[in-house]
Amino acid sequence: QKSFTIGMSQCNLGEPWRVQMNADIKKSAAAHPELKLIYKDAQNDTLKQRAQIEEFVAAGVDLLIVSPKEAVPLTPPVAAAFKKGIPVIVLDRRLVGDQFTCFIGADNRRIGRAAGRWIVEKLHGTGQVVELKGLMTSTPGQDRNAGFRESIKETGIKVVFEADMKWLEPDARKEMESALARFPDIKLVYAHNDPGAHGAWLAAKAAGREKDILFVGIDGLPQEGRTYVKQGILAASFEYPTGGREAIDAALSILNGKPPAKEITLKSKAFTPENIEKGGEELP
Amino acid sequence: MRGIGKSFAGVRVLDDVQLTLYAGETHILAGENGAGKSTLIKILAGIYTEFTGEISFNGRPVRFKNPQAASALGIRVIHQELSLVREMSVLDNLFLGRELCRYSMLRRKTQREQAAALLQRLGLDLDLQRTAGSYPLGLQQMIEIAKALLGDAVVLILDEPTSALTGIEAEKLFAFMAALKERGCALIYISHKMEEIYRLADRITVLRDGRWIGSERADALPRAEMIRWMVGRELTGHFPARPALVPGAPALLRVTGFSVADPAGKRDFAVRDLSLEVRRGEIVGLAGLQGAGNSELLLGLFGAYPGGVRGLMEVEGKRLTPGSPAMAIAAGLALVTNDRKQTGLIADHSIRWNLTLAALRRLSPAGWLRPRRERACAADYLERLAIRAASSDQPVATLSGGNQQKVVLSKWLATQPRVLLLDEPTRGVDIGAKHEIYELMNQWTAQGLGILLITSEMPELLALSDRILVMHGGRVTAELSRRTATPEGIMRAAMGEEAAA
Amino acid sequence: MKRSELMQQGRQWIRSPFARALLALICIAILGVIFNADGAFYKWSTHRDMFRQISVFGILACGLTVVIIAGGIDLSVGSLVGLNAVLFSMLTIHCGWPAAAAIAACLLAGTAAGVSSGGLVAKFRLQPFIATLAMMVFARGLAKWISGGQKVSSAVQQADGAYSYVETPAIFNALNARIWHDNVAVVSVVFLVCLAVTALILARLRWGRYVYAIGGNEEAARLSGVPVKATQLLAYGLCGLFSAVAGLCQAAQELQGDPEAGVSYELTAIAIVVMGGTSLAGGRGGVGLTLLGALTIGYLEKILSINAVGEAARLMLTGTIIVVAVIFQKGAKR
Amino acid sequence: MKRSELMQQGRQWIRSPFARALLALICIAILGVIFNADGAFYKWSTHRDMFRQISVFGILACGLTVVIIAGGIDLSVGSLVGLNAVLFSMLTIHCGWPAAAAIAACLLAGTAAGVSSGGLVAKFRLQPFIATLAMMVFARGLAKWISGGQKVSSAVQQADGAYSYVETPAIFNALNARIWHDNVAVVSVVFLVCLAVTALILARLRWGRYVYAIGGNEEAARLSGVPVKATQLLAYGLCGLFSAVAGLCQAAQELQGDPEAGVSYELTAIAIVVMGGTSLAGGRGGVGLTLLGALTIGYLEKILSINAVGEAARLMLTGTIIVVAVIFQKGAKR
Ligand SMILES: Nc1ncnc2c1ncn2[C@@H]1O[C@H](COP(=O)(O)OP(=O)(O)OP(=O)(O)O)[C@@H](O)[C@H]1O
Ligand SMILES: Nc1ncnc2c1ncn2[C@@H]1O[C@H](COP(=O)(O)OP(=O)(O)OP(=O)(O)O)[C@@H](O)[C@H]1O
Ligand SMILES: [Mg+2]
Ligand SMILES: [Mg+2]
Repeated sequence: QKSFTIGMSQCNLGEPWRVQMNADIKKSAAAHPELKLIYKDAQNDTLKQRAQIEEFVAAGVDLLIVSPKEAVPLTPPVAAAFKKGIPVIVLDRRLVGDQFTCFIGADNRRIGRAAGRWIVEKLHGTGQVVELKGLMTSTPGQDRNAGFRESIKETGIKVVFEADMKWLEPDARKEMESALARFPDIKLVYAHNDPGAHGAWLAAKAAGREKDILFVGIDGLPQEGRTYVKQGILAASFEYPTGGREAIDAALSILNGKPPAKEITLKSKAFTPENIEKGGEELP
Repeated sequence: MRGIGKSFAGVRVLDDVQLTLYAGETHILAGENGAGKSTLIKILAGIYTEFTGEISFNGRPVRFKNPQAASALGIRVIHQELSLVREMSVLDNLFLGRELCRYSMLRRKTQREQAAALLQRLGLDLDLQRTAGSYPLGLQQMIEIAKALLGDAVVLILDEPTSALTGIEAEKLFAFMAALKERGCALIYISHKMEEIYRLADRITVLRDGRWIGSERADALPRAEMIRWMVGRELTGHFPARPALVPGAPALLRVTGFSVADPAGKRDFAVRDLSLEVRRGEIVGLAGLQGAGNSELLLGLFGAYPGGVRGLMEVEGKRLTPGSPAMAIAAGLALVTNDRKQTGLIADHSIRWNLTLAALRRLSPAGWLRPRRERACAADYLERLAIRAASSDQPVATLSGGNQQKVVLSKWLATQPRVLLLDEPTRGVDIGAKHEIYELMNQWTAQGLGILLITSEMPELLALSDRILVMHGGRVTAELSRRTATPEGIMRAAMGEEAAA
Repeated sequence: MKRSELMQQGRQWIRSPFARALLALICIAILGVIFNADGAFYKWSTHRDMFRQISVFGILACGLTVVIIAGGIDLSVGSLVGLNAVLFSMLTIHCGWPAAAAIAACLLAGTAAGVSSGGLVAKFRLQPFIATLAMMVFARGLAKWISGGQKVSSAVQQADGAYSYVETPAIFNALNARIWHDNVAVVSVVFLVCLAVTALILARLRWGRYVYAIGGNEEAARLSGVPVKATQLLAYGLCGLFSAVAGLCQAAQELQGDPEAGVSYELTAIAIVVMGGTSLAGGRGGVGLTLLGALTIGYLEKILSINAVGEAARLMLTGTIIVVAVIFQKGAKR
Repeated sequence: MKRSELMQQGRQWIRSPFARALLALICIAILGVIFNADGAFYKWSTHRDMFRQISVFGILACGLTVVIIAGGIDLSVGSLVGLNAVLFSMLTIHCGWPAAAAIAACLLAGTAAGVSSGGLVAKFRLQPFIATLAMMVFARGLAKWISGGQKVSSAVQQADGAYSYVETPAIFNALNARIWHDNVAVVSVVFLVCLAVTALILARLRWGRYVYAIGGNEEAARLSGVPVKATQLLAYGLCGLFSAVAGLCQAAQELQGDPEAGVSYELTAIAIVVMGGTSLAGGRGGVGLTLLGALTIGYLEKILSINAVGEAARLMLTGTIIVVAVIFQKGAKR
């Protein structure tokens, strides 16, 4: 049987979500011994990722999976690879234009909107909310913020305190402590990732107020968000799927000459204490 | 010590040297700059551990692995280059490496008491808690000496201890040395000052070019013979004769009402309302004890304390505000400081870089370096001042102390100054080279330079100066002419007695 | 006479590093009073939480103070926090070691890492900056390697890939708790203990004197019989030990071991040391000042946080205020 | 006689910093030959790309070499890369400035930032580490502020929130291109020019000698008439200027201005300087060695990358190899 080499360029492995993505890919690929995967990690450096793509092209891989750090700067190298006839699957973040084979990703803005809607419903349209934002120079942070704000517009939900916790749990805890010191009547914390929500919970617990506040996070990783929901720490976690399994599926169909759709939008799920045992509930 | 040999990077600096030291004697180690004296005693003190030959101590062969091992046998060293930790307090410096401890906790009270007692015996009035670096060089040297005297020394090695001391402090040291000798302690003493050597010596060993020339009882080795051993030729006349001044020569440097704020911040002023004049071709000596303010005067004139000085200053008739050393250099001043390690040289850099640094504006007027000119200038001074070095690319840190001093002098001559401010210019310089420097000073003054000279060596001061100003507490207490100056008169004025000359 | 002497003393005291550091702290506190965020600055919990937040940095700063006084620097402390947080969590949660054994193992590991850096400096004469930079990179790699890149928490992956949930060991909650009627966080107490230990070492032990001596003038110290290399080894070892302590505190506060924990903590910790007036040139400083430095940085961050200042403005203000605060110190150096 | 003299010279040469740095590089290259990743190491494009990747770091290292020889350090270079990348993109893409004007403005901005750090060091006598740490935080904040936290690219947000795509200015492509029959990246040429300028300054200008002098012994230099403060200002200013150049190159290669660009680049750049054998103690070193240092780090990263070494192992290997390479240098320092 013919074997294929797939190059996988991950933009960084500092975030558990991306570690999970690699793990998902690995797990799916394990079922297909004809696939040989090479993983590279760009350490959050755009230019390193660019170099990696160039290296993969030079090494002549059969297919490229790129989870890009940035859209604009990584468009040209990916386009160059694509023009050379190497199929490219773009995972998670978009590139500019259409010089790639297939894009697989979830929509952060949509998830933010869903979270917002869920929150409006849960709080019956009114109450003080704290927003702990992810790194606001990154697109996921910007989108999770924008979607959420869309949904709570013109409701009684008021964001009384917002801070950039840069995806980091200790920072989230720190910021939440400040929020708690200032506002005695916080109803809910919306954090852009689950560790952020967990950090906020730790702060509230230390202040003895964890029972009065709901915590909502995003990502829904099994060992983080879903665990926290199961433990009753989070009121909800919205899955941001890694697309690892879908990427391998797409790769197989491309390599077998049956190109998939140009764009695959991943469905995400909401995990709440009520549905966690059933495996979550798909978002509309 | 027998058959001692030592090389640095393939260059042999000691070859088959021997030294025998008896209890209760003062043994002088003499030799020119770079003869290898400091190297020899560093071997004895366990600092250089790679050498050939053997050392026996009380009849037993020893080979020290580190300074602690030598110290444990009672071998104490006062090094040529100060080895105090400037940031630490006097007390901590005194006990450094030999702290009194109980379960490795410091016994601070005992330490303080012992230190206070020692300082009192030495007649030093120091604040034990002040940092050592805040004291002037001479007092730092005294702290260094006190440090070596703390505890029981069996062998005390003094490498040019008096090079930064005034007469009075040196006397205190000599008295102490005599007491130690009484107790059976053996002393090795290195100095370039002939008066000291013959006052203290029981026996003398002479090194030349890293080789042992001879050892002899002091009373059996006349001064001229010893000098011949050291330099390998006769040296006539200790001080060259100074030509008479041209009468009515114009003033090169005129200072009126000059005050310098005390840089240490202890008093208000280090120099107060001082006036002086240096004429063309004249050497003006500045005498004074520790803290008289004469070093601060030179630094102040040179622009080292911008904003800290008041008064009028004229160089060759032109007003000069002492704003920065660069301005002073441009105006034709040059300052040889008394601490070549801290303020004179950049130890890691080559001789050439050090030598041309102050004159760089002249040597590269357009801002572009002119390597060939620099080389020529460096080569010229290496020859003129007979600096012992492999090449001008050698780092100055690897030169012997005296040769380093010559590099400092060269550096300032290279600026082609009109007025030289010299603070202990012959510090650590050997007798032959001193002679050369004296002759050079005569030469320079003959060419029309003016010199303001600080020196703690009375004979040097008396022999070289055309006029002597004695300072005390930041003021001039006496002005003596060459003819009227006597050591006693100078001392009296230096102690603060206003004397009319 | 008496009065002028008093004034002279007063003037000297004002110039002392301690007074300067205190002044900087007071200025920051005044800022806090001005921007009190609707009175949040006046709540005790604000100060308590500030002190908790700065504790991990403060513990690192204690070790760094020693290394910096010894004339070195240690950039690896942040990575060691991550490494030890992971190690501690692995040992207690996955391997089920008793707390005491796990703590001992971590302290040992931290010390070993510190001694290794120290060995590179003392024995191979590497520049501290580069030796500890290498250690920083290496320790981060090690943390990722032993944790497999994932956070080590009470969610334990089974052989089949599913997660099972174990109880968080009691030691985590114990370290994460508050004592004295809920008034002081345990990690803050740990910080104070580290501070006291460091102060004792620096002021009272012979070895403390050696630390100052080698930082002030290594050559002179050597000539005076100070065991320079051993002193360096001990200084870096102590710094590693404190990093391990900080790692334990970090893990306890996060209830997990994050291999990314402590990234760039070294910069904050160094800033604390310098804000306290300890000179990076070595030979001068003390840990009492480090406490003031920690409080200054802690309040600065807290005030920016309770006022919900935006990220960009926060960074610009932090930069500016660090400079202003350190300029207060400048009179203290030479 | 002749032969032993030659051998003596040879032995001395081997001990020179240059030879040591070269040796480290050669060792790394041998590693590359052993782990050649199915021949990828033998392709010219690998070397060309390595040189392109290291160029931005190399440019930073040039400026840092000057500051470090002058006895200082500059931690702000990474942030200045981000700031200038943003500024350059804003000016060319959003404001439509001509390339020359935008470049001039950036170089000016970088120099101004450098001179500010220098002023803190020279005038207020702050320790360089802390002054530039503050500048690092401040400049990062400024970059985020002027960019509004967004990447500044050819995707321009309209008033209604939608994105429209404008043409990327030609200067970006010009800087991002390769010349000499596609054999050398333009940014690499920029690096070499910076290197040559720095070498010229250090070896041939009087000011270069002053840089060495103040790094060797500031007090002695001052008393020799060296304008210490001006020299410091110029050194930091030059470093800021080079950071701006690096920022332009970064923006051109990314085709955008990222306010997060250059995070922790300063550490790599400092490692390059030190790998080249320049002492962090100041007064010694040179930029020829910095080139060797850059190649060493560049090859190290490239070899790890073409062999697709995993993250944890890569960090551990990097730490180890930095140490080993610098130990090769140790003979060079005193
Ligand atoms: N570390 C070193 N590396 C290379 N050469 C050295 C080193 N130390 C000393 N030398 C050389 O060894 C020789 C002897 O030096 P040493 O310091 O022993 O002279 P000295 O007799 O004490 O002279 P002085 O009276 O000037 O102090 C000199 O030529 C000096 O240049
Ligand atoms: N003070 C000096 N000491 C040593 N060399 C000097 C000195 N002054 C000048 N030189 C050397 O003399 C040569 C000419 O120097 P320069 O161009 O400065 O001319 P100058 O000032 O007229 O000196 P000179 O009177 O010696 O001609 C150069 O090689 C320079 O290195
Ligand atoms: Mg000597
Ligand atoms: Mg001439």
